[in-house]
Amino acid sequence: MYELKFNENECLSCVTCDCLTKCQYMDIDKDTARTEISKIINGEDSFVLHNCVTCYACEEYCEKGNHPFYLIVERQEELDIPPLPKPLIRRGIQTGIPFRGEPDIYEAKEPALCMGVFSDLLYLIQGKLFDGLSLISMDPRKMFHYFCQLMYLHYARTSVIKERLPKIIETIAKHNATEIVFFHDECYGTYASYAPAVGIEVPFKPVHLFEYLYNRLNELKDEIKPLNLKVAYQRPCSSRLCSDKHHFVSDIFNLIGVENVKREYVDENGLCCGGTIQGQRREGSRLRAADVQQRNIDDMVNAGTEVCVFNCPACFNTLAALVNRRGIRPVFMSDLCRLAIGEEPAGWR
Amino acid sequence: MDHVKEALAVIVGEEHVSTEPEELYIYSYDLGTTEPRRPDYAVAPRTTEEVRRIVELANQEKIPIVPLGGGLSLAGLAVPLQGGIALDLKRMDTIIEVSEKARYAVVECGVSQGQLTAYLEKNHPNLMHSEPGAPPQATIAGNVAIHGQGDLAQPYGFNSDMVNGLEVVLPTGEVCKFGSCAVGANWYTQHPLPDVGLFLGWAGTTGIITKVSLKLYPRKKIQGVGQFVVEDEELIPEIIYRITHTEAAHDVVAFSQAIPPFASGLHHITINLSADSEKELDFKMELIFDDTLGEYIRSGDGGFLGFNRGLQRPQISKTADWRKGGGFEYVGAIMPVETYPQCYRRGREISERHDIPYTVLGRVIGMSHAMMFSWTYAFNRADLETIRQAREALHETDDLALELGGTIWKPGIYGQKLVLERIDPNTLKLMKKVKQLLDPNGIMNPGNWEVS
Amino acid sequence: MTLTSYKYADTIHRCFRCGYCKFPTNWADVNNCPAYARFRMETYSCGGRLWLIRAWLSNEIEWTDHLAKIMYTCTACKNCEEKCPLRFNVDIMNMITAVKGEMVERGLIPSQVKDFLENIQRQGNPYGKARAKRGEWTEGIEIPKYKGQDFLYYVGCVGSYDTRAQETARTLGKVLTKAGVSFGVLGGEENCDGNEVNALGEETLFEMMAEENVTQFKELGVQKIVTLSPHSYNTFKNDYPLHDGNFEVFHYTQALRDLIQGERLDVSRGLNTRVAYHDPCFLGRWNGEYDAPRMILNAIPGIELVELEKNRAGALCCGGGGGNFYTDFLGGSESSPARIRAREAYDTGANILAVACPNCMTMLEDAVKAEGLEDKIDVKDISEIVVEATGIA
Amino acid sequence: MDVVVCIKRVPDTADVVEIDASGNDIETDGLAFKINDWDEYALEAAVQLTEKQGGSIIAITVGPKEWDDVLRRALAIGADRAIRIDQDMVTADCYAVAKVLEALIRNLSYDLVLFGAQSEDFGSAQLGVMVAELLGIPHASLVVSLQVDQTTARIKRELEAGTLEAYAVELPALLTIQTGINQPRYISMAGIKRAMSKELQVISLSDLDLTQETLSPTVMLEKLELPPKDKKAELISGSPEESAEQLARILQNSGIF
Amino acid sequence: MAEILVVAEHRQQKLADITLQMLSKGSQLADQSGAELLAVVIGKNVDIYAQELARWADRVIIFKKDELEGSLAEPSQMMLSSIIKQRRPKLVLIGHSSFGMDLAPSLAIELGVPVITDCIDVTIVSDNITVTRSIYNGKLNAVYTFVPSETVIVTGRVGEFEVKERNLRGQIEEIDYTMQENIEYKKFEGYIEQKIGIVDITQADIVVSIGRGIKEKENIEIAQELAELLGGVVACSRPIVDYGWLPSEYQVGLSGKTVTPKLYLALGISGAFQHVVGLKGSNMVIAINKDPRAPIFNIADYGVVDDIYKVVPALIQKIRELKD
Repeated sequence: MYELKFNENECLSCVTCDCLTKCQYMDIDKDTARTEISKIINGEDSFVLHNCVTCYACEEYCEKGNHPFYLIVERQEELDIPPLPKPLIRRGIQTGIPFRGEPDIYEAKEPALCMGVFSDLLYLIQGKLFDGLSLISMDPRKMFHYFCQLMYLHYARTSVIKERLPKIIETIAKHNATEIVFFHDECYGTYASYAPAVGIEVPFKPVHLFEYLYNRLNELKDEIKPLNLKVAYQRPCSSRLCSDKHHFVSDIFNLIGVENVKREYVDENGLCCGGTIQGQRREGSRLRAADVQQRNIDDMVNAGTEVCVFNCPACFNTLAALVNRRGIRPVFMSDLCRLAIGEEPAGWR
Repeated sequence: MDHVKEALAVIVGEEHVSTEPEELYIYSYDLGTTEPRRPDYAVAPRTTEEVRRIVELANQEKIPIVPLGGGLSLAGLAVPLQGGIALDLKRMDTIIEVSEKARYAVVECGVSQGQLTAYLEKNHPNLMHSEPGAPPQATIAGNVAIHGQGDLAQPYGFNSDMVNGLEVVLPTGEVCKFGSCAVGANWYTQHPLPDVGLFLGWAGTTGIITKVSLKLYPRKKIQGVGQFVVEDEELIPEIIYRITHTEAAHDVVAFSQAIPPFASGLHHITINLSADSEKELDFKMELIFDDTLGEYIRSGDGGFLGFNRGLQRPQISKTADWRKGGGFEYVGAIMPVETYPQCYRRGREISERHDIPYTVLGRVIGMSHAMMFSWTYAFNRADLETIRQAREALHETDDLALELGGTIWKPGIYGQKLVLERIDPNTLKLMKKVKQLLDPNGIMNPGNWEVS
Repeated sequence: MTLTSYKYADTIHRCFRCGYCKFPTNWADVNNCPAYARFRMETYSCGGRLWLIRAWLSNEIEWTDHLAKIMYTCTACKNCEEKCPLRFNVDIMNMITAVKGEMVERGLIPSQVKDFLENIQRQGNPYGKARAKRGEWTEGIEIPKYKGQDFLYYVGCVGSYDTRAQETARTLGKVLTKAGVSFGVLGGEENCDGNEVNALGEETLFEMMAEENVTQFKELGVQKIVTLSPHSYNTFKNDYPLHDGNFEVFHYTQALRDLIQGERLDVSRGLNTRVAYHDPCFLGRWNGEYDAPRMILNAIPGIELVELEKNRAGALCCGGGGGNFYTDFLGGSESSPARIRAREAYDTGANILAVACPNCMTMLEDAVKAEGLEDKIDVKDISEIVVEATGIA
Repeated sequence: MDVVVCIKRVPDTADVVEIDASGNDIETDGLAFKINDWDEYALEAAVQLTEKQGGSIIAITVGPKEWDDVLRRALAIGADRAIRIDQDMVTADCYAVAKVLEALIRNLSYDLVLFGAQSEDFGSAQLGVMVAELLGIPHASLVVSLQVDQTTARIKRELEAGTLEAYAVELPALLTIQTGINQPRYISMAGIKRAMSKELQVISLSDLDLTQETLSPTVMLEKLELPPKDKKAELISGSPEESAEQLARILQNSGIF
Repeated sequence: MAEILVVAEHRQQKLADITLQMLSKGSQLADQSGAELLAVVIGKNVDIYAQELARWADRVIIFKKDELEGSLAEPSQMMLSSIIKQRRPKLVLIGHSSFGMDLAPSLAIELGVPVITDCIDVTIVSDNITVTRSIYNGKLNAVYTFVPSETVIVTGRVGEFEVKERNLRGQIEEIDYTMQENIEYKKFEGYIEQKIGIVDITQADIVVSIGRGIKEKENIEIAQELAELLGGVVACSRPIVDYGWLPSEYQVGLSGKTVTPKLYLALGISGAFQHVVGLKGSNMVIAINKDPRAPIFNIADYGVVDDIYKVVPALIQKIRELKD
């Protein structure tokens, strides 16, 4: 069975305890942090396990590259402290079951791009930027064969991830691509961070979508017309699993000439879209989510944001309508880049 | 050309009557499992007067008439069981009047649900009617003629309870009006005059409804759907009771289905809300999802799945493609809400026995006064065996509905028989009298509700 | 008879006949299937057709003239594919074209379709007019023959022969000249593009025509084509590549849009009027080009662009597609789609009904007259509107 | 039932026909050619016969190479083989053509010989009957209905004023076919391509032991001319509405209503 | 003295119009060329025609054969060839009718004489016979002469030759001809009469007639509408019947009915002669046709070159307006 690689000593000897002290959803001072962490490490109950909104952020906060979040989630499962009500967990777990036959396996040419479970968003990867990519998981009926499963961190079900992920990796690997761009950075996080963390082997090299976009944009540099828009970026939880790639956001913004507005909830302080929070078991979760969203969007508005840029379709689903109502245009990063090279993405009209 | 066809052509014009094998083929089919039966004529009239003359003719010639609107009843109610004239009423599609202040619409019988919805959205954004989950070409008149219900059933009841008045061509050819329109020009109320119950629910066996006045209801600026999920079906009646108690919801529907897998073994309750302001919306959301359902969330037995603004138009026909088969049929029964758990469990058994992925749904009618519970069976039109399975399952379900103390809604022939076997003998007598009085020659949709 | 060859035998039963195929994008009526709007019997709806095809395949019904007519009343407008909620919807057009193909193979087609195809075989145009006269539309104006210019301006049969459409063809010629575009026409050497032939199910004939055209274009060194008709545009863009004809194809509205945006065409003179734009099926639903024509109209000062109630993907077809501009199965009634469309246009209060397709032009202009609306609303091609806005005499 | 069908290639005269320089032929440049309308009905009749009771169909014609296309078409319609006598006789008189055809048909086995009742171009409506006389077999022209058993053809001829007359004609016989006897089927391009594999035989006059001399004409075409426009309609011009207006007035003034 | 022979045609106790037309032409030619006009009539109790024929012909020859029925092409050929061999007329005139089409070509072959069919004019100038034919569907005329021959046969187009009354008293002679063979190979089985339709177009004062230009069966309705509006009937040309869009009793023309209305309104009719002969008796002919070159315009009083769908609805509307 796969074991989470977590260095307890390093954690216990940590002076900052950023993982919990930086948490934006729990107000925890250093001492409390230290005691609660040791409880968690020792498999004892802790309010952290009950109040965690599963935003992934502590994976990033931890300077030591330890995996506090993965640990929290494993403990939640062991101690049966599910963050969500039972029916939602069951629903979530059933969602990942493929039911429309086997995927057809074909040789993917380099470079390849995997849509994961977003096969019906192919319209987001049109145009010059994506020319010549060979696609994996294009058929919505088969997409759950390519489902990275990491979503179950929100459900405190790492057991499910560990059980299903190897088969998924096997399926993707069958396409024989050594380098694969992942449409969703949750997939990227899975293969770049989680799988190694629990010792699951990944036979291909995951590439972050933004890294790919950044390089393509450089190739197409002379076609770029600066967009001169004021944008805010909605950071998805999974980007906390690959903060080393986060710089591409501002790199791309610079390249396409948009202004990344100065605001409070940016980069490390980014706020969760609330999608997962609103359904949580804990008292008042729905209103808590609403409040997080409210603060997040107020912050964008106050910073004069014109466009809110998304990477994660889930964030988009929860926030797009809300930001729109506040006069901010929601758009996916890929569409924004297409706009910059003079294309007219469907998502823009 | 045979003389009946000639006579029909004189009434509706050559183009709108056909005896060609193609038209007869199409009009011989229902979309469900009912065996086809060819009509002798397919006729599409445009006016009440044309309908009247057709009925007169049919009486002289003793030819059955089977009226149809969208032809989507699925229970075979529009299949000409004894041949005759398939009367396609979709050309009678004028929206005659909408009264903003008195909140009603007068429509011809061919006006489709979709047409009225679109018309109101465009011209009367503050009004809506109770739209059924059927495909949008289902007609208003067809729906009231079978006691349909729509997405306002929870607060306001059956669509046939929303009728303000009718114009009907009697089987003997007289045109009658019922409700205030019978006295004055206004179609604003059905009462206090003698009621129109002789036609609603009779599935076109006592006359042809040519005009309907339908009640409209306030449509608020913000519409949306919240979803709540539970695992234990036993909780559903109580939850529904509590939600309806808030009087803050529109449509309340609980469903469970084998496909897609996420829904299997779970019960989704969709709750339509509407509000004119964010304030009103927040209030209603809090009232329902926190104050009323909060305790289920905290106990971990129920989950809030989120709230989406805007009403998704139902695309029930997608069900037909589950087996890549182009067909499904369901038994809809009007059941006490308490029976939801048995309805679900027993229905699921039936499906699994006939290895059809199960699909069950209960839509609340009135303040939990009843629910329309549907058991849906998909089949593959190209595979007679699956059609047979579905048909068996449907019949077993008809039995089940009655066994559980319910009544079958728009039953097909088999269900009608079951109902008539159980119905109070004196009621049956009265039905016979009514039928004989109205339709002495038995030409109206014969084979259905055969009480004599 | 059994159609063992019928390609969709194992999917055609999947139509539930729920009727979405009849609707516009909103649900305002059930008239967005042109044939159903005209005849209002279930048989003429897309669902009816699919069920009848299946019945024919399974010998439940015999072939009849009436069945053939029902199939050929389909104008290939693609509204059904647009509206059908089921997954097989992408094949609906092919299902119907394939059955037309079966009828063509057996020679079981209505006399009008027979005439259409025989005229094409004989004279290279549906009207049966002399092949030699194809170039006559250029008489009386300065329009260069194609010899290696940047663009081949392809006119098509309707533009070449229909007197009204000839005007449009000439006007567009003027505009392109005025904008200094390097282009030429084939005139008498032009051949039919075959789009309708394909839609009528005469696959082999179409292939021959496509191959001939491709050869001719290549010999002449054609690389970019601008077409008058969306029908030509569609087949050049989507079918010819299968016959090894890969050209850069533009519908003229796309070309004019670029010319105006690139300030090579000055429309600043403007035009003070109210315009409603009718989306041609083969530009809109078939090729997703809804914006170019609107951009042109919006770029012209003084024009107030109003939308028909049914527009873009929900537009009602003029009834001229799938050869019906010639075979005219849908004509001769108040409920002919073109006449419904004319009334819709009038209801917008527009003074001009703008079209971007010669077929729509002829269909709708006749309809406007049949409706007695000719004093109230003009049918004009976008090129004709542009000409006025540029002030070319 | 073996049927010989004789067909002709004619110009598509949908558009105006012009007289050429010589003055006694037409300008053929830019003209499209087709199978004679009446002959298509004859072929369809033959195909329907053999489809019902078996047998073979031979399509024949007299003309130059280009005429192969109508024979190909005949093969596509359903002829089993085709024979072209390689001789341009477009301007020759019917008598000569009749002799050539007779020389060919005489050596074929047939129960029935079908011609179109007339040709679209010259329309003399005499060739078939001449050939019958030369072959010495019974004939009937203007046939609008045809049923055949082993020995007899039951036919209906079209007379004037809507009257028909019925005959029983002994086989072998020659019939000339009038339009409306059937609905000729459409011939798909695929069908025409398939027919390419069928046998198309080309023979010369000498193969029939004929010489130019034996074909000396009995009548001479002196010249072609445009018909005198004896009486031309007064043309009403203007928009449809204007013309309608004028027409309505004319009708009213002449007391039609 | 030289002779011109006209073959008289009759059916069901009636002399065919074409016969009088041929006689008229024949007698005119006879006068011009100083020849005698000979009329020959063959068949069952044909003596009833003798007097009438004698009004045109100098000599009437009767072959009375009461066993003969039907259109008689074969027996006629026998008797004619015998008499032609014996009298050597310079010109034999036959109508280009269903009878003439069956007879003339084979007669010519049997006699080995030249024949030209379907002529619209015949002239004799200093013994040279010249004929004119209308070809390419009326678009061109062709002028023909014959190689020298004692006898030539000409068939004349129905309706092309005006009937000019004459009042001769030609002598009548009956020849008793015994047929060597009786014709077993072609048995007459009777006439099939046109069933009279619901409407009898021959009796109508106003005829709205439609041709190929109507394009689509359903569009017959607008013609119907116009006809009803004018209190007339709908008729048609051959293609409409060939398409099976109207029963044959509605057909005007050679093989259809002959009409003599006050108004003949031709919608989308090109005007092939076979059709035109059927409407010659109309008081006024108005033609609406897209093709300016349509021959119908040569015989119409008024013409509109336009699409019938544009004009006819407008016309209906205008008439309504004018009516009230």
